[in-house]
Amino acid sequence: MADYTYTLLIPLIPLFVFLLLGLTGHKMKPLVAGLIGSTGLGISAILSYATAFKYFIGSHVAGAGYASIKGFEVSWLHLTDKLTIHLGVLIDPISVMMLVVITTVSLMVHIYSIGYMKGDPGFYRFFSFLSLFSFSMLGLVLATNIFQMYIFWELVGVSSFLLIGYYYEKPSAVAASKKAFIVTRFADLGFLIGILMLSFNTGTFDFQTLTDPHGPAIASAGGAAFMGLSVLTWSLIFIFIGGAGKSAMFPFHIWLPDAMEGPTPVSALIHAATMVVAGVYLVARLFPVYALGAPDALMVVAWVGGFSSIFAAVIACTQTDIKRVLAFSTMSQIGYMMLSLGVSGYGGEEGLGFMASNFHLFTHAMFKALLFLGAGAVIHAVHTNEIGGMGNLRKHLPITHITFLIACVTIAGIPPFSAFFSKDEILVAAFHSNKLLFAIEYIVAGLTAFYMFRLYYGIFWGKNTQYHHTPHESPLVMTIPLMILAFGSVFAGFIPFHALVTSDGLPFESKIDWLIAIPSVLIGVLGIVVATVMYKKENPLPDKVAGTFKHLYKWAYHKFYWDEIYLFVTRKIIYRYISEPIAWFDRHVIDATMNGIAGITQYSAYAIKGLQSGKLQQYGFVFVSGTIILVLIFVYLV
Amino acid sequence: MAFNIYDFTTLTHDIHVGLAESFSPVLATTIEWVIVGVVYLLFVALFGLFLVYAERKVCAAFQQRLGPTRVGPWGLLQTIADFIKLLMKELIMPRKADRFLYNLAPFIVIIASFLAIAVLPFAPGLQSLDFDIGVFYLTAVSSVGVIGILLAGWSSNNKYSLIGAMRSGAQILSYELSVSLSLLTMVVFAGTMQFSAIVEGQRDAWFIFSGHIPAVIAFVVFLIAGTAETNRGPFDLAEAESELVAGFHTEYSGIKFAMFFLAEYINLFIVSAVAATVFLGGWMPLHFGNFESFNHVMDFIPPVMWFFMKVLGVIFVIMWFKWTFPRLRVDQILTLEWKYLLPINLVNILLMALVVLTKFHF
Amino acid sequence: MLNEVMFYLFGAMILTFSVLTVTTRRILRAAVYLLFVLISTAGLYFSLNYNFLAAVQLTVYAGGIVVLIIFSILLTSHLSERAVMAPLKQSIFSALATLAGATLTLMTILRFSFVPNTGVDPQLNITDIGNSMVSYNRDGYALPFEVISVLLLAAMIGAIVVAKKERKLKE
Amino acid sequence: MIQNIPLSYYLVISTFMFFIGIYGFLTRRNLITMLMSIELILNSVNINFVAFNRYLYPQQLQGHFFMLIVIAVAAAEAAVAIAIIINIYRNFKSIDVENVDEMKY
Repeated sequence: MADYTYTLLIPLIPLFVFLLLGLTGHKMKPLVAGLIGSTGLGISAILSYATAFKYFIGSHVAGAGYASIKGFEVSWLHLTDKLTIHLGVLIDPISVMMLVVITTVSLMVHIYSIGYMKGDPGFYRFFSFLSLFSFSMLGLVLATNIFQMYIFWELVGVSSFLLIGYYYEKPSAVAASKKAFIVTRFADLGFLIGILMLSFNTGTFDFQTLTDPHGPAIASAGGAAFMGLSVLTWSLIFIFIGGAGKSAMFPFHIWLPDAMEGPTPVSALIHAATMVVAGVYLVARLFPVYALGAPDALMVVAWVGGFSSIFAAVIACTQTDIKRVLAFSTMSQIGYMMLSLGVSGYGGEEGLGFMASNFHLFTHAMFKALLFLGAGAVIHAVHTNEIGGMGNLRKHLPITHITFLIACVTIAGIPPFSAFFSKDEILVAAFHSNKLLFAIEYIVAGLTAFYMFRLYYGIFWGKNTQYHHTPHESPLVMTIPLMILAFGSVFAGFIPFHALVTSDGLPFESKIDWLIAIPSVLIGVLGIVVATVMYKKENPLPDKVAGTFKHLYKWAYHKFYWDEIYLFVTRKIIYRYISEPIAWFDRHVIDATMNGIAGITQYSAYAIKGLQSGKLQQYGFVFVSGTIILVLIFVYLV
Repeated sequence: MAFNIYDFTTLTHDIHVGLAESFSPVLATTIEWVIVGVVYLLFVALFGLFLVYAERKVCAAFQQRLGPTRVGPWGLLQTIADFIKLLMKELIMPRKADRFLYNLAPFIVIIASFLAIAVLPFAPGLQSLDFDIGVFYLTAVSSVGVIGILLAGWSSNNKYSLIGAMRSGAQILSYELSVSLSLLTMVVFAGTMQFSAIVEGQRDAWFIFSGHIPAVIAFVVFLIAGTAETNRGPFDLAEAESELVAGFHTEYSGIKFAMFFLAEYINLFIVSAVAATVFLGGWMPLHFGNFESFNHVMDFIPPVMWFFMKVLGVIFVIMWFKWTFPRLRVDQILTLEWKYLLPINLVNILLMALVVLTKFHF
Repeated sequence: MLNEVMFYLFGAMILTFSVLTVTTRRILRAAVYLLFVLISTAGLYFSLNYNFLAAVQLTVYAGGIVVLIIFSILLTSHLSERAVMAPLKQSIFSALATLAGATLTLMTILRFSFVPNTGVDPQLNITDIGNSMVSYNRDGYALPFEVISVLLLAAMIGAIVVAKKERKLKE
Repeated sequence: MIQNIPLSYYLVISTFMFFIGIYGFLTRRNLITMLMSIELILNSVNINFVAFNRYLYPQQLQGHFFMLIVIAVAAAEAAVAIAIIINIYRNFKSIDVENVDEMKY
């Protein structure tokens, strides 16, 4: 078995960079800080590629499965003999794949940020936060046990809080960061409960033990504990709540659109490729337990994913802020991945969904990061987020235009671009499992193509908008990452994922099912055509359509009023009927007791303060006489 | 023992035994005390007179004058005549002075000096107190003397006296530090605080030779600080005639003035004697390593002679200071002590400790 | 015999001058009486054959603290000043409390018969004291010695800081 | 040589000295004389230490070192107290303890 101890460096280098920049960054020139951050992440990326090469190709014996290896492990908290918390590095197909995804996207974002954040006063702060985030995310995917994962899970939450609230002078950014933090924390509570239930039930935190098909976790699957579901099922559902919170699944999605207040590279990093797929990764990490031990929990995953994907796709069609469109698109795509995991079985061909989900995760990271960075380039050029303020930019931003188009075509699922392959696998998996979900995904595929091209035409075609100053192409440091990612988006689909990342580590054969693929492509093309008709030239058609479906449009535009529902529940119900009585009790009973004690003390102090006359000799006299009396009492009388 | 014939140990022992045999123990001890007291008193009075004469002569020599010549041969009886005149003068008491303290002050000063003399070894057997803490005792009792000066200045009800006393007090307190520290340096070297043991330790070589660099530094510091301790020029601003009339003893006359006057010369003697004992071998003769014949010749000079030769030599040096250097200002005096002598001394102690530890001495 | 004479002499001096210290109305005289008390105490130590302690008593108390006190008296009061005595009531009450305390203590002391260890006549030499002062063994006092050094340094700096005249701004 | 004088004599002397010091502390109005009373008190304690050391444990040094420590503390206390007194004199133009009662309630 190969030695993977050096993988420890992959998360530690960003940590070191974070400390370096955080402590000494204010003395550096901005460019130096940016270069240090990018270099650190670059080294991590190279190490990740080396690891991936060594794991998948270098040390692999043909025909055998990919084993799960602990590259490094140390006992961190030895609480009791039975309760010991380890820290370590786990190397297996999905973690290696995630390493590649995270370091690649993060590196691109670092390089891009050097151009995008130029002139910002908090330049070094931004890069140190980016490094902290990369560290947390890498630590999360490399976790050997669920507790370590939880630690890094929270670290990811903190660093995303810092990054979303980066423009802390802006009240909306502060509100968005708080919202993201609170919502995900709320979901993490479910995760924690799930961890406690699962570990109490199985007696271990360790992933290898948990996911062992013959291990204690799966053996404990039987029985019904509550509402007809077993303890294992409940614990997995709770864990999934945590994953849903981070991955912005319905109903915890409300933080995602607001989180677009952060700088655009942050959106690309956090909300496209890394943090939001943590939920997917979590489910994938525990997939054997889900698949073998709790199919009911897996059904929950599938339906939540499916509903989220169509829900988000409908909203995305109506939004006008380009980053919000992309945010809902992300949510929709992650719904895809969740659904794919949910319909998958364990082992061999059955595990097609698992493979497809990870495949889609991989390709999605590429094209969604590309879309976000492209959107960032556009925003950089025109200084607005609204589609209404753009138009006809293709002449001004040629490189951005081409790369953005590639990404749009990719996400629409047109062959031979990468998403075609991954999406096709998902559809196949859904087809074999649940026809209703399959139908939903068809519709979503069409909607996706439609809203992406609506966005594309809105930005690069359409009306001739007058700009204050002529938009110009971004500097090379921003366009090069776009080109690299575009390259990835185009060709990532040819990676033989079914031979590399599978549910049980063994490769299986998979080929494109044209009966499913061709209709999906047609639907995608249909979406593109509709969008072309409606948005390529300025015409009244969109308004007419919106008028026809007035109510639906209004609902979708307001995101189906979910924010308002949350506000209603918290303000009108929780505040009024729970918090306010508690506050009243606190103020009028607890505080009053304390105030009463203080008042009594004060009163008695006023009463006896005359004794403190400031006359030294009086004190001395009292002291001496008191001592004499005490001596008299204790020596002679007692 | 080559200088047995000059050893007073047998003499003092015989007296002690004789007294003890003829009287009861208490009476014998009392008589011994009286004898010792009278001897010291006589010695101090005579030596004081001699020092006054010597100072006048030395001063005259430095100023290319003749000094006293008329009374007695070479003016030898001049100071005696002066002394008799002083004794016969009227005792003046300032009005509103604190009578008790005014009378007490000269006694405190002179008693402190007498207490200090008691531990000095004049010759083998000529030492009344041989404590194992001799050096420490000497600094302890000599530190009491300053109180007398302060009392004298205060109780005279005269602003010049008060200013003189304050200056003198500040000066003596400060320089006491340097005196003690330079003595401590030599204690580190000698390994004992007993004066007889210190003298005994210099049988082969005086400490100023065997302790080389740190000992020489300590000796110089001791001479400077000792001069200041005795309120002598150039550190005599406590009684600077041009500013303060006569300092703390402005209002004193007759025998009380004589006491202060005498105490000053006793202190001069004490400082010189301590310097001679601690640095220059006390009553030990000068010996040079292996020059047997030279050493033998030296042994023929009696220890008492050696002691007084050394003491007078040091006294001459201190008088030399007085008539050579101009008087210092009060801030200069304090600066010299706290900014130069004290740090030098502290470093010097470390140096000496290093020398002792590495046995880098003769 | 001689020792007894010395003891009673010193004891009488201590008591007399102690009383004088707290009753005289001239402040500087009080300081001088205090000096006599302290010197008598040193004499007591000499007669107990504790020369080192006596010398310490002389150096620190007589040469240090009393000089300091006299200096401060010289700075703060004038020859003709007479100390204000406490009101009669205060004096009486204080005297009563003190007498009660003294009686109580004396009763306690005199009821207990101490058995002196007369078998040994200690030949203390200064080397032993010095060695145990810097020794860190069971009977060593290196730690208290260091602590006291630090305390003295702190007190010295504190005294300088407190007594320093604040520089007034030039108008 | 110590047989003729009982230990309690020393204790009697120190007791008187102690309470004379306390009387002085309670009645003297001048801060410096109060300080002197405190010195009396400390000195009486020292006599006790030394006497106990000499009579009861003549071969040990505890009493010695306690006395040395008390003396060092007394010196430190005197230095700081006099610094404070001089400062008080500077501010109040008096060192009468009755005038220094600004710190009351």
